[in-house]
Amino acid sequence: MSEWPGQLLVSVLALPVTGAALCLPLHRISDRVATAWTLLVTTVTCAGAFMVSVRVSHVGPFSHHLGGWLAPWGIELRADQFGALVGLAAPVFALVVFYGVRYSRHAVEAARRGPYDALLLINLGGLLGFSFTGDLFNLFVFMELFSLSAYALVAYGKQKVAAAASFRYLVMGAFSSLLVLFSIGLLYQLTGTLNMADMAYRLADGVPHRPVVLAFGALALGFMTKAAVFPLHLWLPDAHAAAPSPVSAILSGLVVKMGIVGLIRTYDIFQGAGGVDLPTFNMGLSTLGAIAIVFGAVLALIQDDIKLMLAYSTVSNIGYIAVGLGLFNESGLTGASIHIFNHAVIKAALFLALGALTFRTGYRTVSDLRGIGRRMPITVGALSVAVISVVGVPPTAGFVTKWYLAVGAVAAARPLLAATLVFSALVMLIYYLRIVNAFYFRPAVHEEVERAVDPPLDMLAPVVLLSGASLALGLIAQVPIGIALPGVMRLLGGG
Amino acid sequence: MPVEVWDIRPALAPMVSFVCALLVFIGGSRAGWRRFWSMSAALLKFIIVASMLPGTVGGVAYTFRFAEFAPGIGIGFRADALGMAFATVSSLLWVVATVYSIGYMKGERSLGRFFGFFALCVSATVALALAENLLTLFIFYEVLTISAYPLVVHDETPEALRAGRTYFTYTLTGGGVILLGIAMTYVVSDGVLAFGHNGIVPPDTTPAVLAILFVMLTLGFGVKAAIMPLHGWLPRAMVAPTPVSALLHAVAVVKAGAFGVVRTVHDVFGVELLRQTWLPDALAYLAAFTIIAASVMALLQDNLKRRLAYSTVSQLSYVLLGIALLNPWAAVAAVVHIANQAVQKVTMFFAAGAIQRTTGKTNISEMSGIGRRMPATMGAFGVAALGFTGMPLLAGFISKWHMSVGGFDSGMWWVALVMAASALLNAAYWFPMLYLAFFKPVSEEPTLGEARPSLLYPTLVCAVLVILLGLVSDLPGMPLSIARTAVAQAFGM
Amino acid sequence: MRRLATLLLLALLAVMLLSAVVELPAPGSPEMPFRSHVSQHYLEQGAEEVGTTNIVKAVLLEYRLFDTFGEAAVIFTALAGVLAVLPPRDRSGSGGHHDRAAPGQVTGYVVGRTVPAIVIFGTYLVLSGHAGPGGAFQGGVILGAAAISLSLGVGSDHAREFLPEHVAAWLHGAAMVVFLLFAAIGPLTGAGVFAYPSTAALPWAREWLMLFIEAGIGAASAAIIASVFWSMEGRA
Amino acid sequence: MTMLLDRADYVLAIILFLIGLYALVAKSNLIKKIIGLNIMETAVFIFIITGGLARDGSPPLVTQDTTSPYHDPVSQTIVLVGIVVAVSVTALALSLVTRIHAEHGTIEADELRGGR
Repeated sequence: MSEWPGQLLVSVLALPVTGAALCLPLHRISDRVATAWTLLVTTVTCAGAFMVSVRVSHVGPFSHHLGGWLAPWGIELRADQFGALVGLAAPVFALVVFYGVRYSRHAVEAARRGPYDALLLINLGGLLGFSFTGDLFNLFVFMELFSLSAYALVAYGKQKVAAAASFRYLVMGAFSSLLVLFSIGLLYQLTGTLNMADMAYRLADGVPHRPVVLAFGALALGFMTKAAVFPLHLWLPDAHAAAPSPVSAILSGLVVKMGIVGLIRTYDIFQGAGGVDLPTFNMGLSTLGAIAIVFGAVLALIQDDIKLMLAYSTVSNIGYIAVGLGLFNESGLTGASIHIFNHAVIKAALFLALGALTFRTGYRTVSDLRGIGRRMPITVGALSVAVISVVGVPPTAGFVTKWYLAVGAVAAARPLLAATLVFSALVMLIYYLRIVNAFYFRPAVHEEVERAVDPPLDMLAPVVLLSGASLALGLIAQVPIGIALPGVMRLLGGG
Repeated sequence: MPVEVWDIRPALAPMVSFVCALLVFIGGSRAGWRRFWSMSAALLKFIIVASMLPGTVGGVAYTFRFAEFAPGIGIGFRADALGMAFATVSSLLWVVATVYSIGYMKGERSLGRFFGFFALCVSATVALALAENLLTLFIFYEVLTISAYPLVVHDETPEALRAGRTYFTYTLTGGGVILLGIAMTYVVSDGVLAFGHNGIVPPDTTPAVLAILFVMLTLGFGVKAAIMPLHGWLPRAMVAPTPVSALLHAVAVVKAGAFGVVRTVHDVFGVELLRQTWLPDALAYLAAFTIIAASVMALLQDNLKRRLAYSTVSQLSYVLLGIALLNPWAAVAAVVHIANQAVQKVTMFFAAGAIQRTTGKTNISEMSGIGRRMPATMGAFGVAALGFTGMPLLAGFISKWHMSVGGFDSGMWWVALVMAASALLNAAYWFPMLYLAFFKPVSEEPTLGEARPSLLYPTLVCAVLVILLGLVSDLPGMPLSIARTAVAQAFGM
Repeated sequence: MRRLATLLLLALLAVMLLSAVVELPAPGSPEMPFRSHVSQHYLEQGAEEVGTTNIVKAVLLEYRLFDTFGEAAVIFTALAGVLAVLPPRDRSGSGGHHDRAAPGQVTGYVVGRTVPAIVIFGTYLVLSGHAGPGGAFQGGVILGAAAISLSLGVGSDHAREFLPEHVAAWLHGAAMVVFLLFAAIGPLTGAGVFAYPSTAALPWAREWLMLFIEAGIGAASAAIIASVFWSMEGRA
Repeated sequence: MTMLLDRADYVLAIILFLIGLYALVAKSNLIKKIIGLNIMETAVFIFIITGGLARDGSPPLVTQDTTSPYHDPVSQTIVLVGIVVAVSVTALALSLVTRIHAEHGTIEADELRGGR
């Protein structure tokens, strides 16, 4: 019998996935009971995941061998620093679910509410399982859990495009999953193991090169698609814009980040493998990231639909993370890994705040929502703070990322990259200003806007907490950095 | 070298106005609440800052670090002489400006927002003045940029929104350049960003890197300091309400830029390191050019606030010129001019605002005879204008005198010529206006009399300050004495 | 033009894949690296450690049980997704499927005679998996197929009488509930979450638990397959 | 060439994969896209399964009397799970197509994009 942290780790993964099964029958009995159950499971799971992260930050990574089978024979769960960053973001998920209770009553018809709760819980379980497993195939299974649930959740969108967007997302997602599965099969044939650490160890001594490169390519490409790294982002804007706001918050905040976590795992596996030219890959990745930053920013600023704008901003922000990974030095990797967490907080705040505006007025474009700032001061205030954070103005969480990436780019002697990072954020800010201007300094054009008031507390509190966190995390950035840094050092081969 | 003393006051000072901003945001729709918190925070903050003065002049640096922003870089505050020179002025003028804006803004809408961001601006200004390292300075520099925006666009007219956009484009681009410069500094200095009087940049940096760094940092800060040709946003930002213009032009925003350049030269590079390069000379020429060119531009303006804006552009470059000469005398002039220009310019803006509120006039050509109608207001205006021309016994003289001596001392005789030319130009654009105001007949409109007390008294207080800064500026605790301490520390004397 | 570009891309991909594959050992050759690692251990020790002769089953239900758990969750997710996309219609209404051609009598006769056999076979597969070929998912799918053929043969209104909706709602989650109970049993017997009780303490428990899990997965798979069919049927 | 002939199973898998990819990319009909996806999935399963086969091997049902090598159990496990995943994805995809058809009256990607 292993230690309690290991037991906690398994429970955290098993609880939401098994708990989801009860959502369907419970909803047949009573909406209220089912909602309470969903909230309970989410809260306990997120608290557990948070505790796992706290433990990682205090005593370092730890493993749990499921069923008592030691590492290469059985499945090893492993909470490392990058998983811990996702665990740290688990409370974001919980807040989104709390917010979603009223929102889904409003936006989802009764017959579809049971699956909605179930899919959310499975998504949570998938995200955590993906982040906390040390076994490559187990990682694939959990990847399918969060992917499938994400495709289906997109279909909850009100607009007619939702199903088509969901389908496109599904096709791209299934294709990338297939690449990952192919790579897993190949890697298994090459190494005879599915455990990632064992795999890395066995890849380090002479196996044929070209298949290793192929396996690397397929795995990296698969995860890059999941992460929507330019130009593999095509599925993202429609899917994230079509989904209901709480779902968009989870998709943009957490689900795309899994691709990034997957890329970090890829680095771990192929660190010492012969034939894989990581520096060239990194160069390419950072270049793609830089293009994504500019591209995402430019497309974001021509949108009138704020959700599309936020979706393109996610493309841009994934670009930031890609640049950080591609720089592959201490500052760059630190910036990239803390942005996994920071962006989750910020983007969730943005989507939830926007969702609250839509909830009250029914509108979601900049021009329709003019003058809303006076009517819903707290919501729009929170939105403004998150806007400032997402473009990286000090002293917000977004600034911390930008700072680390800029230092990383300068340290890697790539000043052009640094300039791209800094200035595209400015372009974004100027155009985000459009939103703020329209909300605060323009007269309202719709009667619904005139009549709107801040949403009730159960929706408002998550918005305010998240946007407050996106501000506070700029000042207490050492928390995520402290967690990420040992992991970054490990990736760099220093410990 | 100053003695470091652990003390919470440097952090407390910005915190006071930050808390005030929060309180005003929460309950700002009620006038009494708004007034009470704004006034008491302004006073409390001034008391806190002033209480640190004796120690600072005596060579103590109060230091306080709290949040570790990231491993190795804390958000830290440190009240040394240079920082205190700026912090004292801004916190004192906040008291005066608060009284003035309560009077000026009476009856306007969105006042909660106005006073909240006003307090936030001052909070950021004092925080950046007392910043202990380059990153903290930058963080609050950007906070200032952002929180000044709602003030610029306060009127919500399309013109104001355009001005706000211009303001943001300029200042945020400058901020981006600074950020890159700081990142580069961080890499070059191997992770050190805390200000030290020998500079952060190590002496063995290659000249090319040194040049890039210097250009990035000075030009980045130079945007807010409105160094030509980066000054375009400032005259346009004139659409803001007058107390905001006073704040923007005299105390907070533009001074933050000038202050940033001073910090860059003294505490990032260090005087010794820069002496071996051509970089400060280039900055000096640019500053001298700005002093003259902006004065010429000011001559061409009829709108009073625009003329004041160009005058500001010109005056700010005094600070840059003084610091770029790398001479103790000129450096004293630069630091003391932060205070002198602030007080003089605030006086003029207050007077201009009082005229606008009382008579509705904004153009100089319409102001004939206004001095007879509002003698006290225009008198205060006149004192400040005389100060700018460098009249002895007034604040501006102190700056010009030290600057000229510094120019001769470092073998740059042209500095004195620039000073003289600037004095003449100042006279050329203020004296005709004073003549118009006092000696031309009153226009035919009915006489209205002086501005209301809440506008008049702050203006008069500022005018008195202009005189005091000219007479007793070297008393301990007054700007000149602080500047001397700061310069002595920077030059290792 | 677009077709040409696609073909070119595919050709490029083909070259890349082929060039990588030729460096792999030929399939079936004994020098494949994986033969000497984890799977060798399973084949040599598995029967003894786990107590089943079907090593695939040993891997699924023992060494990599957590994957099987995830797998069961995946099909449950698929069901939840289908229900989310196509919410069940109100069946009390008159619309229904009456517009569809009624199944022929011959079909009905054949289905009526074969479905019981299919059900028996499916159940056998679910329950026999741990010792021989077979398994819960396969068996469950066959049971689901029985439900589908019944629907096609005699109409789904009749078919659904065998699996009323409130029963189906619980059966869908059966696998998950079984796993939840399994996860809870572990700590009670001192083995930890998601672990079988040690063979020494409860020699019979392992085998029964495996059966229990298989039954849960089988029932859930069958119910899910049938429900997915029913919710899509007659829609487009 | 013999290199390829020895690996005919792999080559077959690759060809199948490319056929599936072609359908996925070039076909406008959403159902055909799903079929393409399924073909690709099958290709990957074939690749993994054949990689795990032993020459003249027997299924991994351990009995005392066989001397031949066993086929690899882990590859089979991977594929078993993979099939379940593939079925789930297909089910969801088909339900989405059903809904798209109900809402838009077409399942051609080209028309969907044009008519948006």
